[in-house]
Amino acid sequence: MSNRREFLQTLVAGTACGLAAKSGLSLASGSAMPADFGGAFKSVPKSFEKRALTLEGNWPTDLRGSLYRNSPAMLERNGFQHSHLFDGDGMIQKFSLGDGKVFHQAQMVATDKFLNEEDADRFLYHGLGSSPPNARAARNNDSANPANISVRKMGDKLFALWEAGSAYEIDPENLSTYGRVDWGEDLKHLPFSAHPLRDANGDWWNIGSWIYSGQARTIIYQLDAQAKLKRVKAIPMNQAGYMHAFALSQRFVILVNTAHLYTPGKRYFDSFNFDAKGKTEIVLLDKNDLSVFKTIEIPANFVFHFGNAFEQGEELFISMAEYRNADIMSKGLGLGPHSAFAKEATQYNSDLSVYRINLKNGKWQKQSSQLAMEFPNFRESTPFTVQNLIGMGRPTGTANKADQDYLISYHPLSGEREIYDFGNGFTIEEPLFINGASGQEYVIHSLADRQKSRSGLALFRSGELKAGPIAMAWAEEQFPFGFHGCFVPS
Amino acid sequence: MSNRREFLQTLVAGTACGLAAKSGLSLASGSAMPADFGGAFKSVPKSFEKRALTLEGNWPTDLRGSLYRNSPAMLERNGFQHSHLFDGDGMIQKFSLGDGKVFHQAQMVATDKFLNEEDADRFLYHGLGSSPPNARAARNNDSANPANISVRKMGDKLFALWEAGSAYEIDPENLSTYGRVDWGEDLKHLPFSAHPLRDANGDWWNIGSWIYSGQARTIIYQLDAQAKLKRVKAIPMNQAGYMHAFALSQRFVILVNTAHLYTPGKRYFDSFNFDAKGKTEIVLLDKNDLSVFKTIEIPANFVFHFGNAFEQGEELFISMAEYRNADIMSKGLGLGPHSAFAKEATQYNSDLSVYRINLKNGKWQKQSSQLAMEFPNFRESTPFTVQNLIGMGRPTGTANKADQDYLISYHPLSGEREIYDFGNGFTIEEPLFINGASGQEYVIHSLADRQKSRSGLALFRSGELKAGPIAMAWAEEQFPFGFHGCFVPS
Amino acid sequence: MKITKPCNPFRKSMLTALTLGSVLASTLYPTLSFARQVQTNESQHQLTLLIKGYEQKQGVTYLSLYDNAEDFNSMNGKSIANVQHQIQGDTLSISFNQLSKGEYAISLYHDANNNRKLDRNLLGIPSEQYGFSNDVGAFGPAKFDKASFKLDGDKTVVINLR
Amino acid sequence: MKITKPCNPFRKSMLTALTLGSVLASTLYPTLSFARQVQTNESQHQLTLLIKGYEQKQGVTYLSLYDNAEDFNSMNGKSIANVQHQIQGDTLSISFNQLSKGEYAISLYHDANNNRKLDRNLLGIPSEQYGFSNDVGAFGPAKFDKASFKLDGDKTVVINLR
Repeated sequence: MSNRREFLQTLVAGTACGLAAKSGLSLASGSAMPADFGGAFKSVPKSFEKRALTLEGNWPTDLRGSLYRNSPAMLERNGFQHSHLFDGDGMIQKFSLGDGKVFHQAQMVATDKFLNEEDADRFLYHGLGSSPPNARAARNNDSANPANISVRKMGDKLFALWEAGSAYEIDPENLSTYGRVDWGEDLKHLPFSAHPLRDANGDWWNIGSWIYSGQARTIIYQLDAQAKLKRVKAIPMNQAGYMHAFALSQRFVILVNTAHLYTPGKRYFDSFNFDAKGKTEIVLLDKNDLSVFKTIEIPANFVFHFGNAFEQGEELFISMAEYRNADIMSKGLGLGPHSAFAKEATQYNSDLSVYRINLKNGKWQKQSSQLAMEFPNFRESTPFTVQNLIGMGRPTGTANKADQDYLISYHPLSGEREIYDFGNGFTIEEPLFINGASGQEYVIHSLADRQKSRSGLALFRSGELKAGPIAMAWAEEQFPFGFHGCFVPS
Repeated sequence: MSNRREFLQTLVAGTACGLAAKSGLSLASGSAMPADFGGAFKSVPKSFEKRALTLEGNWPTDLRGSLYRNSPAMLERNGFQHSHLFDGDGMIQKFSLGDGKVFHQAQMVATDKFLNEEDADRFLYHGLGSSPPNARAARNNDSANPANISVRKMGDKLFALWEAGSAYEIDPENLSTYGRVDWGEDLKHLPFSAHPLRDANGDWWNIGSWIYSGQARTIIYQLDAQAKLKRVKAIPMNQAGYMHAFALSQRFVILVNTAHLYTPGKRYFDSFNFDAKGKTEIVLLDKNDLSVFKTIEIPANFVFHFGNAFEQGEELFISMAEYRNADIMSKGLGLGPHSAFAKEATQYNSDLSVYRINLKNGKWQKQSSQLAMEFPNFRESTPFTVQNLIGMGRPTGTANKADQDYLISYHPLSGEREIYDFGNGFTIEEPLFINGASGQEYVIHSLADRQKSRSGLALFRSGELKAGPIAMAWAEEQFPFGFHGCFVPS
Repeated sequence: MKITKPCNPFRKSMLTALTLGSVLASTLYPTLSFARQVQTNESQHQLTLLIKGYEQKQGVTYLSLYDNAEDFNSMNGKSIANVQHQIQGDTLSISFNQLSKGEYAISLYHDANNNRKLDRNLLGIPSEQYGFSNDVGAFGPAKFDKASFKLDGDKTVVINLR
Repeated sequence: MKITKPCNPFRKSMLTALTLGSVLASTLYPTLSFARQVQTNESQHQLTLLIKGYEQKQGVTYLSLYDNAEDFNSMNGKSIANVQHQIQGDTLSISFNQLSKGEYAISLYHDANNNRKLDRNLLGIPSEQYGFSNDVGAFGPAKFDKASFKLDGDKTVVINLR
C-alpha cells in the first residue's frame, strides 16, 4: 500500500514546464524581477468575459477555430501568496478565430481544490514550495489538483490536465467545468499527465507517473479516438525518476525515466535528488502488450518535454528538451535570487537534443541542437514522420540571456533552424502548428506585450517564421500566462 | 434452526419402559404402594462394591461372562426427590458369572449431568415431571442426560445409553465412565436410542428421534461391528410421533412412528398428545440408501419395544409390545393415584402383537397374543429368523392384576407360549437369552425378593421356563431396579 | 470514462449545502478532517451490551445489531453493526456510543472453536452458544418483535448465551 | 467415534478446578448461566474509540483491535476484536469495556460504497478512507510500534481517518 498523503506532499513536482516559468512573472505586472515577484499576482480575475481583440495584419479567412490554453492563474487568496507559479489554480483561456474576428474569454477550472478553497476563502493545501497556514493534509491525488498545465481535446471532449491527478472535463463552449474524470473505478485520483499523445490510428496514449513510497510504476493509458479507455497497465520502473511527459513512435511507448530521483521525505524539497552519477533510462514499451521491449541507459539527465519520435528501419529517433541536471526543477523554478527568473540565469538552459537509438543493439548517439528550445511541438496528424519542430527559447550560444524568448523551428535530422525574435518586452507562449481550411499551415502562439500590459496572438505562416507574424490580435489587458493548449478547428 | 432448550424441556420423554416402571417402586424398600413412594428412594448408594452372591441350585460350569444392567438409581439429592423413576441417574450394575461364583458390583454413570449435580449438591435440571427448584435451562441434549436406560456392548466397547442424547462409554471392567461419545462433529448431543440393533453382518443400527420445533426427523446411524460410524442420515417424518426403539429386518430399518404426537409446549406434560383419531406409521427404510421404501398406516397406537422382525418371501413380520393409546406414558408412568403403579391398573396393559405386512401392496394383518408382555427379547445372533420371544408381564386375561410379573416366552407365528410365575413379592427384570460355552441356551434375569429386601439372579434352561429356575444367586441387599442390559460372555 | 460530480462553474449552489468545517491538528502533519461540524446530537445514545453465560473461555463472539424487523428477521446482513470479539473471560461487554433513538435487536453466537461459523449439527441445530436480546430465541430464531427493545437514552442490555 | 472428556469415576479432581456458579432467572424459563462468578477484575479497562473525519455519511466502518505486534503487523486476522459499523453521522464511537491491561493498536477503514472491502486503485493504494491509532500510517501501513498505545485504565482514543 502506498500512501496518499506522502504523495500529496510532493505532488506539485509535475507542474514544471521549463522556461515558460519565466513568463509567469508577467502575469499581472510588467515586472520581471524576483524582487518584485511577491506583489505580482494579486487581483487575478476568476474569469474573463468574452471580448473581441483588436486585429492587426492579415488574418486568413480560412482559419476558423478555437485556441485553448491553460494558465496557473490564481496565486493569491485572502492575503496569502503562493511563492511558486505552478501552485496557481488552472484557468482555461479560449481564443476564438473566424469571421474576421478574434475573441477571448477565460474561466477558472472548478476543481475540487478550487471549490473547497473558494468556500474556505483561503488556500487549503501545500503547493510546490508554498505552505499556506493551517494547511490540510491532502486526502488523495486530487485534493490539491489545480488542473493547471494543459487543456486538450480528445474526441469531442475537452480536458483540463494536471499530471499528478485526474483530468477535469471542460465545456468547450462556455469553459464551465463538468467535473473530475475517472477513467475507471480503480483509476480514481491516479496521475494522468498533461501530455497525452495521439497515435496514427487516432487512439490517445498517456502516462501517469507514480514514484512514491518506494513504488516506481508508470501507468500507461490507451484511450480510443473518443477518449474511452481501451487499456491500462502499471509498468514497474527501475528507478523513481521524475517524468513529466513521454514520447510515442510507430511501435513504442517511450518513457524517459530521468535521474531526478524521488526518495520519501517529509517536505517536497527534500524528496527529489538529482543523481548525477546515476542514469536516465529510456524504456521502450511494445504497444502490443506493453511489455518492456528494451531499456537503454543514457547519462543522467532531466527532461520535461519531447518532440515527436519516429522509427526509420531499425533506428528510433527521439527529440527532447534535455537538461544536464534537474536544477531547473529543484532551484530554477523557485523564486529566490538563484532562480531561473533571475537575470542571466543561463545555467538552467535546456538543449533540444535528438537521440538516435539502434533498436537491435540498443546503441545510441545524441545530436545536440545548441538550442535552449522548450515546449517543442509537432504536427499531431503525422506524429511519426520526420518533421521540423517548433518551440520557444534561444540559442545556447546567446551569451546575453535576455528576458524574452525566441520563436524557433528546428529540423531534427538536418539541424536546419529558423528563429524569430519579437525583441525585448514580449513574452511568447507555446507555439502550435495549425491549419486553415484550405490546407495552409500556420504557427500560432499567444504572447504578452509587457510594456503595454496587454496579451494577444501572433500568427506566422509555417516555414516563414523569420518573416515575422502575418497577423496579430491584441486585448486591452494582460491575461495570465499560459502553459499548454491546443487548437480545435471549426 | 431448531432449539435445544425446548427440546430439553421434553427430553425425558424417552425414558419410559413399560411395566418395568412398577418394579422401580421396590428400589430401596419393600413397599409397592404409591402412598409410600415418597420415601422410597432415599439413601441409594452411588456404587456397590464387588461382592459375591449366595448361590442356589445348579449353576452351569460352562456359563462365564458378565451381565450388565442399567438402573435409574439416583432419585434424591439434598432433600429433593424426583417424582418419577425415569429421572434417576443411571447406574451400571454388573453380575460376573464363572468359576462357580457370581459377583455383583455397580457404579453411577459419570455423566455431565451427574458430575454437575454432584458438584452443586443438588439436582439442576427438570426431569420427566420432576422440577427441582432453581432448575437450569438445559444447554443441549446432554445437559440433562442421565444415561439410565440401557447398557450395551458394541465391538469391544461398553456404552451406557439414554435415548434423547449421547451414549457414554463405560469401562467394562471397573464400570468407570470414559466420557460422552460423539459419533461425529455434527452429531454431538443428538439423540441416540437405548436400543441399537445388530444386523446379520455384525453392523449396528440405531435411531435418534428428533421431534421438536416442528421438525420431525429420525436420525439413522449405521455403525460397523467395532462401533465406528459408517453412515448417518436424517429422515424426515410425516408426524412428530414418539419412538423409543425400532426394528430391523433383512432389508429394512423399520420405524414405528406412533400417534403420540409432539407439539411444542411450555411444559413437557403439555407437549405430547395421543391422536386417537390419527394414525401410526410403519416406515420401511431401505438399508441400501435409507430411502423410504414404503409407509404403512395402521390405527393409532403406542409402542416402546419391539421383538425381532423378519421377512419371509414378500411378507414382513414385526412383533411389538403394543398399547392402544399412550396412557402408559402420559399417565401410567406418573406417580399419582391413577398411575400404572396403582393396584389393579390393568388399563395400562400392552399386547404383544405381530404385524404381518405384504411388501408388495402394503396390506397388513395383525395377530394379538393376549399377553401383556414387555421388554421382549430375541436371539441377537440370528436376528431375522422366526423364533420365540421372551419377556415379562402377564396374560391380559388375568383379571386380577397382581403386583408381580410373569416370565413369558411367546412364538409369534404359532402363538405357543410358556409362562413362569415367581409368585407374590418378587419383581423380575428384563430376561435375556444367553449361551453357555457348550452351546446350551439359557434365559437369565435379575430380580428382587421384596419381602427379604434382596436382589439376585435367576437362570432358566431355555425352552423350559415352566420348570422354574435351575439356579439362583442372592445378594444380601436390594439393588436399584434395572431397565435394559446385555450379557457379555467371557 | 466517468465524470464525477458534474457542476457548472464554481458549483456554488452545491457548496452552499456542503459547507465544510475544518479540524486542524499538528503543523508538520496537519490532520485533516472534512467532517462537518460535529453536531451536539441529543438523539445519540449509548447502548452497552453485557454478554454472559460463556461455557468456554476461548473463541470469538459474533454479534449483530439491527434496527428494523425486516433485516433482523431475514438476517440479510444489513445490520447496523457487527462485532467479532475474542473471549478471554466469563463475560463480554461493548458499547455503541452513538446510536439514534429507536428500536434495536441483537443476535449473537459464540464461535468457540474459531472456525468462523456457528457450528450446527446434522439437523441444523446450533451446537455452539447463541443468544438474542431480551434472551428470547428459545423456540428457534427470535423475531424482531420479541428481541427488540427501545433505545431512547443510555442503556445497558444483558444477554445470556444459550 | 470420539470420546469427549475422558474421566475416571465422578471426575472429581477435574471439577474442583471448574466450580460452577449459577445465575438464576425466571422460573418458567430459567435463564442459565454457566459463568463462573464474574470476578471483580481490576485489570479490565474500558477503551473508547472515537473515529473522526468521515468524508461520506454512508457506508460501513471496518475496525480491528490488536494486542500484539505480530498479528497487527501481519494483519493475519488474529485481532482481539473486529467491528463493522454503519456510518450515519460524522463520527463513530464504540467502547470495548473489558480489555486487559496491555498494548493495543487499531486499524480501520471506511467502506463508503458498501462493497465489503477497502477499495484500492490500480496501484493497490487505498481509494477509501482508512486510519490507525495514533493517527500514524502516513507512509503506508502502520506498524505496531507506531500505532500502539498503552491501556492501563479507562481511555479514549481518537482516530482521524485518512
